Amino acid sequence: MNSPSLIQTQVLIIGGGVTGTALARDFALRGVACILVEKDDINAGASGRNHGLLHSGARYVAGDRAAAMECRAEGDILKRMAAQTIQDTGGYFVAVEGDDERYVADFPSLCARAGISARAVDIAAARALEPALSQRTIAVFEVPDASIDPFRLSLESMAQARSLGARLLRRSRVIGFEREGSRIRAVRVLSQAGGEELRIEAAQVVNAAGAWAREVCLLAGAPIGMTYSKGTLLVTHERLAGRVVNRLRPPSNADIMMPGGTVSIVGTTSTRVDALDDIRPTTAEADLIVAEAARMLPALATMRYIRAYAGVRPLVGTADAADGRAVSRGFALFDHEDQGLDNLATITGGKLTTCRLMAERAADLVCRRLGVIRPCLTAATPLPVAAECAWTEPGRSPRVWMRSHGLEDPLLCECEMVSGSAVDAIYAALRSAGDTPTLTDIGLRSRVGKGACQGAFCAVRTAAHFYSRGDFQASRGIDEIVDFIGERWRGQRAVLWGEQLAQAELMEALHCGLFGEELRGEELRGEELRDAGVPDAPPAAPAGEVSP
Amino acid sequence: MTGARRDSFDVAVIGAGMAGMAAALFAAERGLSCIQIGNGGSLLFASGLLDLLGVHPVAERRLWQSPYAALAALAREQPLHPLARVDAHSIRAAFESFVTALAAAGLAYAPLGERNRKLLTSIGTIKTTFGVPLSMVAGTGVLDARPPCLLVDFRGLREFSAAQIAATLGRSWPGLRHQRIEFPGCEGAPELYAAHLARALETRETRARTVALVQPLLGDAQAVGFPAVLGLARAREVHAAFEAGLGVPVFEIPTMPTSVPGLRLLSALEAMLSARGVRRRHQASVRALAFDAHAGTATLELEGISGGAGGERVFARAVVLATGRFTGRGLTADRGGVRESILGLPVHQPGSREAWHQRDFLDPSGHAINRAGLEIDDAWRPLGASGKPAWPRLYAVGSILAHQDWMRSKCGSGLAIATAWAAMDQVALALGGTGAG
Amino acid sequence: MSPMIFQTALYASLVLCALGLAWRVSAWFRVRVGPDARAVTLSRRVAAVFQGIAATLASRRVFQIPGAFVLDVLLQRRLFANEKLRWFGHLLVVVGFTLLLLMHALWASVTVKLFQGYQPTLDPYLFLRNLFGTMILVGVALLLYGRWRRRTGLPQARRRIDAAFVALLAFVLVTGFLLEAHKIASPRAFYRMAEQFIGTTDAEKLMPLRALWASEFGVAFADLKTPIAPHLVQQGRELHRDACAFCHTPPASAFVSYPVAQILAPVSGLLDQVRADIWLLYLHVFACFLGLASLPFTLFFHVVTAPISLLVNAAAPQRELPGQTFPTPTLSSAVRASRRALALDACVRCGICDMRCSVAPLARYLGNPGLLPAHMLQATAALADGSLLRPGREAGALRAAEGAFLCTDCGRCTSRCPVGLDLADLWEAARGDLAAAGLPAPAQWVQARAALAWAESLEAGPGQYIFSAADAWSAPLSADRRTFSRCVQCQTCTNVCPVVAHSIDSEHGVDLTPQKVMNLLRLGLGDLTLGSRMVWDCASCYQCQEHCPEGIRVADIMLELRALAVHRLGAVRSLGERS
Amino acid sequence: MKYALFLGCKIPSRLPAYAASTRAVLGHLGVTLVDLEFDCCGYPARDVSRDAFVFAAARNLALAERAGLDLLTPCTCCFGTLRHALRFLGEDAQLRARVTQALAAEGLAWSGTSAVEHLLPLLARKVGVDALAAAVRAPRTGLRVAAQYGCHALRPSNVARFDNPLAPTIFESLIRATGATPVDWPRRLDCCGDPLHQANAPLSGRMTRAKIADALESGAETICTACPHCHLRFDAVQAGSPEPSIRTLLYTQLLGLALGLPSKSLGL
Repeated sequence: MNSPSLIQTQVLIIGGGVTGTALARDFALRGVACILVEKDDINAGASGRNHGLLHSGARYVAGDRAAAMECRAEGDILKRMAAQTIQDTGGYFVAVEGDDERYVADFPSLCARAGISARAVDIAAARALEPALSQRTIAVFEVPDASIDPFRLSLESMAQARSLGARLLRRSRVIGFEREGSRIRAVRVLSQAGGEELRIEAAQVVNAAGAWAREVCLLAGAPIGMTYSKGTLLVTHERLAGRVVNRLRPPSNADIMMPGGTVSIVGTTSTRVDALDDIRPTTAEADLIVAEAARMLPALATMRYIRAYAGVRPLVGTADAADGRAVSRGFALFDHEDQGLDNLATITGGKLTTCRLMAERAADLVCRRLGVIRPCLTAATPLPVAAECAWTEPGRSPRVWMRSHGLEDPLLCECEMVSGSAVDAIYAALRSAGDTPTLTDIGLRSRVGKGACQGAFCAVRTAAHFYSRGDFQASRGIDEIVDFIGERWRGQRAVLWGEQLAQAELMEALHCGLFGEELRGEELRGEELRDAGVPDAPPAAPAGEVSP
Repeated sequence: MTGARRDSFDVAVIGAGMAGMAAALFAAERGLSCIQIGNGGSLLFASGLLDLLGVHPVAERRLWQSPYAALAALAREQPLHPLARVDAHSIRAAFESFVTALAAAGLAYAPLGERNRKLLTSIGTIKTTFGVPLSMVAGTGVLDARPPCLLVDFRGLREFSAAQIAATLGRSWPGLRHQRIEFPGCEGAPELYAAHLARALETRETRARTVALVQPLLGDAQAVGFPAVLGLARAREVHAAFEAGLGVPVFEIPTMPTSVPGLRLLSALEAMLSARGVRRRHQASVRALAFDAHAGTATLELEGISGGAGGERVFARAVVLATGRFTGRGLTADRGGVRESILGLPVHQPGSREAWHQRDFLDPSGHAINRAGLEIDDAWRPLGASGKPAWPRLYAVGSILAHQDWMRSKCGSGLAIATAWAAMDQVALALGGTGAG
Repeated sequence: MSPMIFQTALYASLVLCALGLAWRVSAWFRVRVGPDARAVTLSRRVAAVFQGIAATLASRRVFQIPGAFVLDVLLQRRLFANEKLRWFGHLLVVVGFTLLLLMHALWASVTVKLFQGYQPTLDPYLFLRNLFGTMILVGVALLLYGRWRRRTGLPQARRRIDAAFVALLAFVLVTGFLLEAHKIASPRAFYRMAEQFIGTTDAEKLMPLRALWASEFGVAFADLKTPIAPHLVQQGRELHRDACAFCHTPPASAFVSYPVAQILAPVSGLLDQVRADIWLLYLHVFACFLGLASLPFTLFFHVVTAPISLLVNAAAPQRELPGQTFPTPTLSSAVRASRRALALDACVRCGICDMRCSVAPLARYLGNPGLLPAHMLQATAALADGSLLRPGREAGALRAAEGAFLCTDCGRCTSRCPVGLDLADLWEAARGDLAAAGLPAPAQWVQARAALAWAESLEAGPGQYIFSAADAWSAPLSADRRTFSRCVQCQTCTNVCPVVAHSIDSEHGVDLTPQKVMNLLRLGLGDLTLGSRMVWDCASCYQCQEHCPEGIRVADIMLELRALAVHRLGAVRSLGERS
Repeated sequence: MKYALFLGCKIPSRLPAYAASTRAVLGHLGVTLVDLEFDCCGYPARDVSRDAFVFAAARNLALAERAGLDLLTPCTCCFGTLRHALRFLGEDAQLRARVTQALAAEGLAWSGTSAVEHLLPLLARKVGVDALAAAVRAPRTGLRVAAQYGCHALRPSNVARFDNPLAPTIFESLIRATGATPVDWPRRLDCCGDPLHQANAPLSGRMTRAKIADALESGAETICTACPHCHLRFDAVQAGSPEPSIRTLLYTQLLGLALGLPSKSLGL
């Protein structure tokens, strides 16, 4: 194969999650040229598989006050600088009968010490505002929690970075480092799309691969200590509460329900995992969450769930605790100088709320190394709104569509009411960046497939839409439908009971019963059916199967 | 002045999917008085195609040209499969009887014959099926011969793109063209709905205007395919008018729900049952089902029925469960497991929910939960906890039965029609009526 | 009393009355009720009316008028058909009043000419005057009783001036009786007559006559010692025969005044000193003049309007308003315009229509009298004179509008109206005016804004995703997630919806479909549905609900959402908004 | 058979022929009709207040109960409304309590003992199609009639309990009984458009005209109705319209003619 093409830049960022994109923006604002390589897509990892909580910090006041105060400070910054990605819903901390009364008693003072406002709320008043709260509620405190849309945050950060010259290489996996003494001369990247290989020469390399940071470090020959904690969340069919509802007790399973726009998100679990491949929610985790969360919000016991998802928290340092909760949720920045590398930095750990700060710290280090003196601007520069990035906000599409009603703008996704024009806008934006957008890309950047039907209908409509616009050719559509639904399936599988099981059955009746997608290999060859004719001739029994 | 109403019947059929409809039809044909409870909703999801058996074994994705050969193989290899319990003769009789009744109700099917047919689907895959409505049958020949052919779609009918089918099959079918037209009278409408188009086409004027739009696009096409929207109650006339107007064979391509062929099937079946005096209770469900050993009658408490105090009570000498699976709500699944919805009959099912579904949606071997269902004895009677029939004259038919995966085997209609036929033979015998002729 | 004052007062009140009448009658051509009326000019209305009259006189229908006059106007058969008791009460008042007017008020110009030697103090006049007065009092009492008996929870239509008029009528009668009673008992009156006809006021000389008048004519002489010697009475009788009999019969036949006189006896001397005879007379007469002058503006005016309305019915070509006791006429829009204006004046607020109104139970349950015809008529009048839309009266206007658009046009009010008003026509006109004034039916005012605009004006906060208790009360199905959590997005409801089917070209398109409405509820965005065309265009044909494979009560929810919208959008609605 | 006749608002004021023909026909068939002081069925209030609508309906039902009679209505819309009220009263205890209280204030009570019956099922099931056919003196042989069922008679079927909502046969069988020929027309179960004639007149018009066109295209000479709303709707739309029109006939009139009753008594 011919020698890989070469790209040169100042800084190479590895990983397109909230930290990586925040880094790209940070560098771009400082005028530092950078390239971001992402093995999959924006927020494909933990950044896109969390509950989207903008922590007030109250969750950590007991265990980790530093983290708590960090959250409070960063939360305030994001509320000012990235307002469009945040719904300031406010949050409740709720204790129910049987919860640790001492913890409840200490909570207000602990919050006060961390500088977090926690107002005691009359239980009846709280239940009037949030009827879903249990009758067995014994204490309610109001805290400045909010919900944040991590996809929009990353997409818009990247959009601004790009507008300032940064480059994004999606579906490009780092496969090796070329070391030269204490320096990394180049990073070898394999683009999954074309299968072509790239050499990227950068003065500095930042590893922001989140959970995959350890693998990247190993490739670079500078191992770090990390553990993985898998967290699973469930998505309800309807939104159950207006505010964030936290369980007022030490961090544990199923202690939060987030308002996810038009749905509620219930979680989370925390289990140690050692491998990162094939992380998916299990039925056991779903059961655990439903049983536990229903004590705080009884309706969750009978609620219809439309999907589950699981992400991996990168935890820095090695803990023995089985669930990894004991390990700090603070972040870690490695300069790798003790490992004899002076142009690699690794930033990992931490949490969504502190992603900007993580980027700032890492960028400061890199800039110091580059001799760039310009300060970080992200704490004072509002994140510009990018129209094509706004479609991940739940409940927005219907409004926009209703405004454009009467124009020829059909809905492609009925559940979340995403219109053709929205899909076209996303498609155009990706196209202009030289991408070939897939249904899955559209799904990540919009609400398509996020609703009750989980892609059963909208995947078909969207594919038909793209064919009719001439965007799809050949038999690609079927593969895309299959990929899209397959990806959705990962999340559905764990919550398939009751109504959602009926929904899934309908999906299979359509995609297998009618379309026969599972047979497409056989069918698309369009060759003769296999059994040769004579109706009653016994067909050759397949090996290993003996008729009784 | 009304209290709780009281009615007695030979047979009560619970469920109004394909199986329930077939059961009610066959009951009526056997001279049994029949009441049928439940709305025909799930028929709206039907494609109008009558599968018999297309794939076996599922895991091998093996397609069959002769459903009867496939059935023979199935009988040998999976004796517990409900279709393995019905002999080929009965299946032929059941299908004949079913499509004859449909034809009488205005929904004509192509002669059944002995072979499966291949059809285009709206996303460009090829579907193997058995019973094909006349309005679609031209498509099978076209698919085999692949002559120059035109596919037409309507802007605004979101789930159907002729371009998609043409592009998907283009490589192996060079003569396949596609054209998009505006549906007459709906110009500029952002969204169109299949059923509305179907009904609009029942007026001569709209029909003529549509044909006039397609006529100039014909070119060398030897057949024209449309989404399945060519008429509802007047489907036969609409299809005939299109063929006459265009001068070439015209065929419909099945679409995803809500499908017009499904609506046709529903109204044809309802008309068929009405004509045969089958009493129907739509939008109603059975709250309770009790059996009186001595009187030998079952008592059905209906809910959802209003008017007069006390709802409604129905008495029947035999009861047929045709309540379907999860979509039809014959089976109820909660986190703990699956149970039969009305009587809580034991359900054959995988051990834990983790085992219900494969990790990949399209896993060739299919999902274990789809083989869950009711176990029955040789007389189609579901077994109770004791392993004996739950009640001497309680029968179960259709997709609620265990040991089958109709979605993967492509045997949905076959399962419904064949099991209904066989079970109704048993009902007739038990009630001392006439067996199947 | 001095004739001068009397004359001037009389003519003044006559002039006032005439002016008032002119003003009120002109209103029949000026006042505009109904959109079609606005298109007709005043002159055309006048012309049309006269043409109508001419046409009637020329036609055979003219012969129906006398019969109608007797049956409808004089005998009040419509009232008779409705309620016998009130018919009788009304009859008493009419007859009593008319006769009293002719025989008593206009005695100089009527009675004297008809009956030789008429004297108010002679029988039978003495008796009749009391009889007629009593008839009126009893009649009024019966009418008031009837009104009291018909009371419901809701206020009855009334005007203050009506009450004032009734009070005035009563006052005239009471003062009349008092005056008569006083004159009977008054010694001063006796001496005045003695001087006039016998030529002496000497008490001794007149002793026999006084004895007689004291014992048989009820005069209350303070100085006459009782018991009175019979021989004196005997002498008095002769004196009486010569001097008084020709104009005085014993007043005992004045069966009201005479007892009153006996009651007044002890104080009659005192009353004489204060000249009660004079001021009672003034009160009595001027009360009558006041009644005369105010006639065009009081309930009394119906003696003009009711006959006209009834005769129009008789004269005009008939429209058979079926199932109805009496037909109503079909008229040109010009004439109808005038007739509506007339109707506003002719209504006597008897409340019979309210009693018969089909939606009266709804009015009671909703606590909104605006649904009832008599109130609707007053609202219509208020709308015509602009007072309904005055700032600060929004609540009233809204109640009136709600009422007008809940009317089912059952026509019972029209068929029962004792003055024969074509109310069905009036309501149609009123609804037109309400709509034009920005108070149309809900379906219209909701469409004044797009669904999205409504949703934004509802100012949904973070709690937007949860139905409030109040919402759940008026829309329980919509508030319960179990109602639609079964939805599998299959689009069946939309596919069977005739509204969507018939709205499928872009300019007539509905904004949502049934499935989208259900889905927005599922998404917790119910506010987006409240003002939607789909919800308000729903034909409630129940195809969706019948076909839903999941048994979701789509149509029931649609109708719920309308009720919810009326109450939630109504709260943020700005008046004068029109589609 | 004895029923309290519930005419509703439209029939007396706008379609007296329906009242007349109903009385004539049922009288002839020996069904006794009693007139009570009924008021509006409650339908118009459904857009404003669920409670008020149920109350108005329940009040009428209570009046029938007091008279110890089942309630018969020839108006499909009233039929649907009254049946819906029964459903809501049956399923919502709090609503029932509120309504009961309001009724008590007027000295009335609802216990659900009076049934609500529509004219057509009464004729088809209680009187009996065969009995009708036997009573026919002047069969309307050859007359091709399109049966207009009317939405609120059929749907929702679990509330109306009228006939199979997707494939009803009752009206056709009644038409056959008169000797006439029922035609099969695709839009026979569609809405006539009347409920929208105020809210959205153009839409309402399109719906009505679609039905008329369909009836004509299906070879019908007459649309036969059993609801004042449908009936008046067809007439209103056809009045002064240039488009081809079709005759409308109330079923009671069709039957009356077949029974040989004088047309005057049928309001013809």
